[in-house]
Amino acid sequence: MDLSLSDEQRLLVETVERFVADRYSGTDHSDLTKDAPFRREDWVSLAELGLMGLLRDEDMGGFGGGPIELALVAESLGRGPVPLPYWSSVVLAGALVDGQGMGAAMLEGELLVAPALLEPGARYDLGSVSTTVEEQRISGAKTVVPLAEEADCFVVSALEAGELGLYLVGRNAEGVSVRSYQTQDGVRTGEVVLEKALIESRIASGEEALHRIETGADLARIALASEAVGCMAALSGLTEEYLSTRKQFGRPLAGFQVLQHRMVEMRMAVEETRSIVLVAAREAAGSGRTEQARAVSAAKTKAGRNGRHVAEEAVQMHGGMGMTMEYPAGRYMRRLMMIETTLGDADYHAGRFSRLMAVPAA
Amino acid sequence: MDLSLSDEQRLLVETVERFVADRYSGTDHSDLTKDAPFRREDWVSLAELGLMGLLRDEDMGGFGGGPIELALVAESLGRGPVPLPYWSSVVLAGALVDGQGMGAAMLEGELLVAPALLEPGARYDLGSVSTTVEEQRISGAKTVVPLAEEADCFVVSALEAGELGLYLVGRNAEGVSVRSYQTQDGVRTGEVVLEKALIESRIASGEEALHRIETGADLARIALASEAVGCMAALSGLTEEYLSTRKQFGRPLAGFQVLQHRMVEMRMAVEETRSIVLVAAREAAGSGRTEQARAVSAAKTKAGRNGRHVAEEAVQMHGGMGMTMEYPAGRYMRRLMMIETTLGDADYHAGRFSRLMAVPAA
Amino acid sequence: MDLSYTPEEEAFRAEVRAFAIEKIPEAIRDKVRRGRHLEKADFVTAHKAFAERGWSVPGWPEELGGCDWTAVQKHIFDEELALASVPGRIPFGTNMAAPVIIEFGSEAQKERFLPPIRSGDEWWCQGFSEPGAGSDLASLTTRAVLDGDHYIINGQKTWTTLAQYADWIFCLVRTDTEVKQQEGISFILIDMKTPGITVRPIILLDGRHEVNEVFFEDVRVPVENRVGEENKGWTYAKHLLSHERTGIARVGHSKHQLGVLKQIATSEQSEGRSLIDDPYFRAKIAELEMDLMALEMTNLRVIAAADGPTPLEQAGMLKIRGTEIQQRLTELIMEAVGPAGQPYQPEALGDRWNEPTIGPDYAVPAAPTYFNWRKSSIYGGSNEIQKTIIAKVMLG
Amino acid sequence: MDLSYTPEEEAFRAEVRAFAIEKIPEAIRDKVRRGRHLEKADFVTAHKAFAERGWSVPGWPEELGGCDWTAVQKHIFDEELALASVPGRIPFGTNMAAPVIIEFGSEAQKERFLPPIRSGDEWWCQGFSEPGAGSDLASLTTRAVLDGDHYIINGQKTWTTLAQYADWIFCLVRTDTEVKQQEGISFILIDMKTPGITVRPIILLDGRHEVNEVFFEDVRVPVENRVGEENKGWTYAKHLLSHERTGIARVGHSKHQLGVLKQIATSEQSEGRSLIDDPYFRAKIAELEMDLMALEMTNLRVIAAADGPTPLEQAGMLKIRGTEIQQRLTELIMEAVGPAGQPYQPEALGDRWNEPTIGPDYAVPAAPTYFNWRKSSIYGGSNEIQKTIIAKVMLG
Repeated sequence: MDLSLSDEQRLLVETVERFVADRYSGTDHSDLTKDAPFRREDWVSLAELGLMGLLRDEDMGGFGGGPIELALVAESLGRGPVPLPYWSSVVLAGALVDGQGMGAAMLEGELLVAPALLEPGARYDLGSVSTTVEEQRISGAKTVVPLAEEADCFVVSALEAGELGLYLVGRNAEGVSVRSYQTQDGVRTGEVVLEKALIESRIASGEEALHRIETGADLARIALASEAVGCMAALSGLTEEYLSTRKQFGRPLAGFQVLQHRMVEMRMAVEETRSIVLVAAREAAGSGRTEQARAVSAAKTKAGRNGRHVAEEAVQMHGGMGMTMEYPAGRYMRRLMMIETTLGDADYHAGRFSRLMAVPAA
Repeated sequence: MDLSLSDEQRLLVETVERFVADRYSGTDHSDLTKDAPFRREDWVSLAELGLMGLLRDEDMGGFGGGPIELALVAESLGRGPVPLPYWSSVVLAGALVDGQGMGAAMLEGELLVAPALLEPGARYDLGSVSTTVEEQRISGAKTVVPLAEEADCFVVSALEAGELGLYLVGRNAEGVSVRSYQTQDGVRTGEVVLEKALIESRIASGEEALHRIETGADLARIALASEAVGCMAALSGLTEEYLSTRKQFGRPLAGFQVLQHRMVEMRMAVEETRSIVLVAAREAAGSGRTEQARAVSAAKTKAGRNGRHVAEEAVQMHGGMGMTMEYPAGRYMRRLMMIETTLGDADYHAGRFSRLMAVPAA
Repeated sequence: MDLSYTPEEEAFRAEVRAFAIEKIPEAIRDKVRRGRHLEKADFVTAHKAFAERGWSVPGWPEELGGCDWTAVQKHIFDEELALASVPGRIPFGTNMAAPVIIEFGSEAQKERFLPPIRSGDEWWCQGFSEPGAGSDLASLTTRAVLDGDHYIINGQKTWTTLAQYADWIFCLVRTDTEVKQQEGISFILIDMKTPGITVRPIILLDGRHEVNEVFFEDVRVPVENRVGEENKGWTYAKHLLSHERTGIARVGHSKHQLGVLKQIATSEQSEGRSLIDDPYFRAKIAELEMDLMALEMTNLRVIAAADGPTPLEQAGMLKIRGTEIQQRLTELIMEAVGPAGQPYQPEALGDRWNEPTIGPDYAVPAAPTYFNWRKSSIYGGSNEIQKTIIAKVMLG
Repeated sequence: MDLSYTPEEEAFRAEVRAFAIEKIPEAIRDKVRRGRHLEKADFVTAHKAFAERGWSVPGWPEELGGCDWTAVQKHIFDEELALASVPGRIPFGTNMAAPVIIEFGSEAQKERFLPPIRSGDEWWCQGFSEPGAGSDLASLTTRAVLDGDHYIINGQKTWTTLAQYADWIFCLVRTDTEVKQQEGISFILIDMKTPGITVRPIILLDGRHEVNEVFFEDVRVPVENRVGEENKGWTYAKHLLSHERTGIARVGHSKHQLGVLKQIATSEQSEGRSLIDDPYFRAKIAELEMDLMALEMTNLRVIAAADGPTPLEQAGMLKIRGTEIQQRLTELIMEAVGPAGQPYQPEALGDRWNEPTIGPDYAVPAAPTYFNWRKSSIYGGSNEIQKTIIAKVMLG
């Protein structure tokens, strides 16, 4: 076991941190009162840094990274926060379309793929699918699809003759309509309606489709949980800085013991979440499906519970300042809440963990 | 609505408080390293104060009180704490044997009745009964029966030809054996084994037996929850006093802001629990069974959760001192933990509340 | 002790309920029910309905238009209005400016200011907080310098709720810089139309314009607009804090929101059943309902025990538990709507929106309300400050 | 970063496991498994088995009998022993007295004291705490006055764990009252058989005799029993605090107890099914298991990042989360046994008890263990003190 970063990992982190600092620090990209445009050039920049192929083998032109590298990258993105759905159009999309010959174009950032799995009313259940395929035409509705408007194509889950499958559908295909909006954290997202839209191809079906959805979603959850760690670390740092500089009743707020202890608890929550994300990354790299799913759910649960705790404490300790759109604390809070409601919230994953938990024979 | 105590209620509280102060303050009755004898004279004193007939009508020689008076008395007993199972041999027993002509003897403290309802392995389910009656003889086992050794007779739940009934069984009847011990808080208690013991009489059967058990247990739960309030109030007071007098790093512990805020939270927990007990007492005095059961479960849940919180905080803030048998904080903690595991713990009652909760039609 | 409502109290409850349903327009109550934003006109319409019924200023002395109600009646009044989705009453005029004017103001001030507050014809806002002061109110630096029969005021107030609607602002200003902080403060009423006043919006993290910065640049205010004595303003402000606190726990509002939560949890489907039938989520609602049941009784105990000003530490407890429960409600509602809460739909929260919402109607306000209500444990003396005050009272 | 164990580490794990099972008597491990009280002989037997294997003092320098293990190996060692129900090792000699003697003691002291600590032939206890000092250790008042080549010691120590078994005690005593608190303290080793020493039991709230008061009345201790320089004792004591902290999070012990909890929850029946199948209780276990998974990784991150003394603030975090999880385990075990935890059965917790227990065997230690473990967040620097220390490091 070796817990220190390799030179390659360190370089990766520094690269992403520099990108985030250059492009996203101090900007008001998540000011909800302005409409957030999607900047394709940022997406291309991510590609230029090699982040599109992070999990792809080196001989396929990728970085050859695994879940640990994914966690490192996502945490750095979280510190922005960066309103690009890396978890969706890179991590999940990559797992869904693996081996479809779309690799090169995705790697360059030229082809933007949006997974469209969740359906309205399904809550967090990706298996609840009523979109159907008949004679190469797909019909149904998908909800909260990141970059729906901006993507070049969708990967859509649907039933064909009762069997689950994954289908590629062009954004501009006839019968595809998108209602676009920004989410509470300023990420471009949309509702997708498919009315007898012509599919481009079937990617997978049956067990294989299910497997891609499950493992892809679990990788994406690691990215989301680690992004949450980045948000939490940033909030913890902001709060420490604020309390150290801001005076009340003639002394710095950081001098008040109650706030000191609560800051310590925030910091502990950050470290705890970072640890459980590493556990999930370790399991995702090696163990069986049950162990993977269990550890990923533990990470997503902790990210949800601790994320809310840290966000609420940060805003509270900032006082009125934390309540404003202008001050960055709110951005992280909004991002954390959207992470929480993506691919299963804390209760959903606590339930999954609980079902998969090892128990003695009765 | 009138939230101030009547003169009669105030007198009642003062009477019990005086009894508790005279008999139980400063004594080490709950020192577990000594064996706690049951003092029948204390029981008789309770009777002399009129507390045996608290809930009995005045024309039956009782006090004519209701659930609110019960809560007031029990809170004062909790402040002792008093190692007499008032909830059991007065409140529950009284409800079970109501109208059986045993009133006068119980009122005087001459007849000590121990309800024996719970069976080993049944956890908190009083309806899980496998004790049986056949030809006037009763066989089975009952667990954690307060004053089993000291009682004159038991009220036992049992099945006769498949129907639930309540039966009076003499303590000294042939076939009755008791294994006596003290509980973690120093209350004399025992395991009761019945082997073809002759019953004295059948008190009730079927719906009527069930009704007596349910309403009796709910009244007893109000007593227990209110006793918990007394324990919590005492702990809160002890802690405030200790922190105000004890110095560390050159100033009173009460000067540390973290401890101040935690003391405030303790006090709030006490007030919250007192309030919910009053809600339960109000409902028990008037509403339908569902409302009663729901409010009683809310009170028992809160008593359990807040009781543990207050006890743990009190011990923690006392430091090493709170960990000793000698110092009173531990007594209240032990009593609170036994209250928690009597007639359903917080989870049990949260579950019952949840099932009975009013919800909109789907 | 008798914990049940008397027949008279039940009759009063019915009267309030009937008033709410008949006199407050359904369109307004529907907005409240659906968590939509209210406009100035909505608040004014509701206020005028109360004024017509003689119920717009129940806490005032009877001779000035108040109601001779018991504490329990006030509790019933608040609860019934909340349950009927009547908008919360804006307190700045009726419950903040007016009590100080009534207690410490001149006869001329009473005649000039009280009637339009009662009738709803003038809107007030509060000028206490300043940038950088936080809970340390007394460190304020807005200066008022006497110049003949006017004060010249320079400085800045912040977190001023709904200043964009206000006709008047009551301010704490510094009239003496040579003495102890608390001793150089005066209480002044300022016409918002006076030249030199600029109101700048602060956007909160839900994207909404609710609070403001208010700048004063050589603003001339007649000396007769000072309430009471010069440099006694801190005393008057403290009077405010101990005044009328019946509603501080906001029990009625939380009951209303608990109903909203249950309704949403009944509509939402999870794993093939209603979310409210998921034992884990249902348990969370149950624990919250128990908290609220206890809070309601604590509130009754506090307000009914002392028919008069509420002891500071008890008011603090009600504030703390009240806001904890309010915030918990916003959390559970956000959890209940799940991913449907992600789309940001500010237009759909507003007044003139007739298009279909993205996702269910009830999901629209979930996240913004959660974000917005974080303020409740910060303003009006943060919950931390409340605890410190309670500790001081407890430990003497 | 590579988070999986190497084949060498796995081999070491197997070796430790085999040792535990083969060399530590099953009777002793059975007591640990069943939450029974251990006697002095049990600890000594276990220690001697370790000593024979060369594993009794892994943290010491190799030339004195320590093991040249990596931090990960130490973690594996602790974990496997705990999972095999091997009794926790009493730290007072090996991990507290010895490191100070090794670092600051004379050659004569090393020769005299280290071998019997390593072998388990001498039992040590700690004389730091005094009545009324709490976490403010430096306020100690036990006096040592030089009288020729002896110190005359008067005063009192308290919370002295297992002093009733001890051959030696290491004490902080005041040798100079004229200087700043921390500067007048010396570190002295005292033979418990010296005349003038009285040990009085303190009974903890579970009814158990585990800690003591130790009184010193004109106790004569040879000057050569002072470690290092006079008045430098505080420095040596601080060295102790930063030493060997691999085991501070007690991950292995908590894993063991999690297994106990699950076993009990599987045995207990609730509403017609195993308690572990009750979704609500199962969820509580699940949350705790997640906490523990995270703690284990944090522990690895901390100990492996720095092969050497652990930074104070990280040690503090491990202590806080470690004790929170340990205490939570005792809570859930108490909840799991339910009413069966009510009977107080001290005899059944002891050594020579052959009668059947009241209720299931596993219920006997539930409540006493809960009560007893409240201490874990108090001793060794309370969790409050830990947070204050961490805050100081964090905020500079």
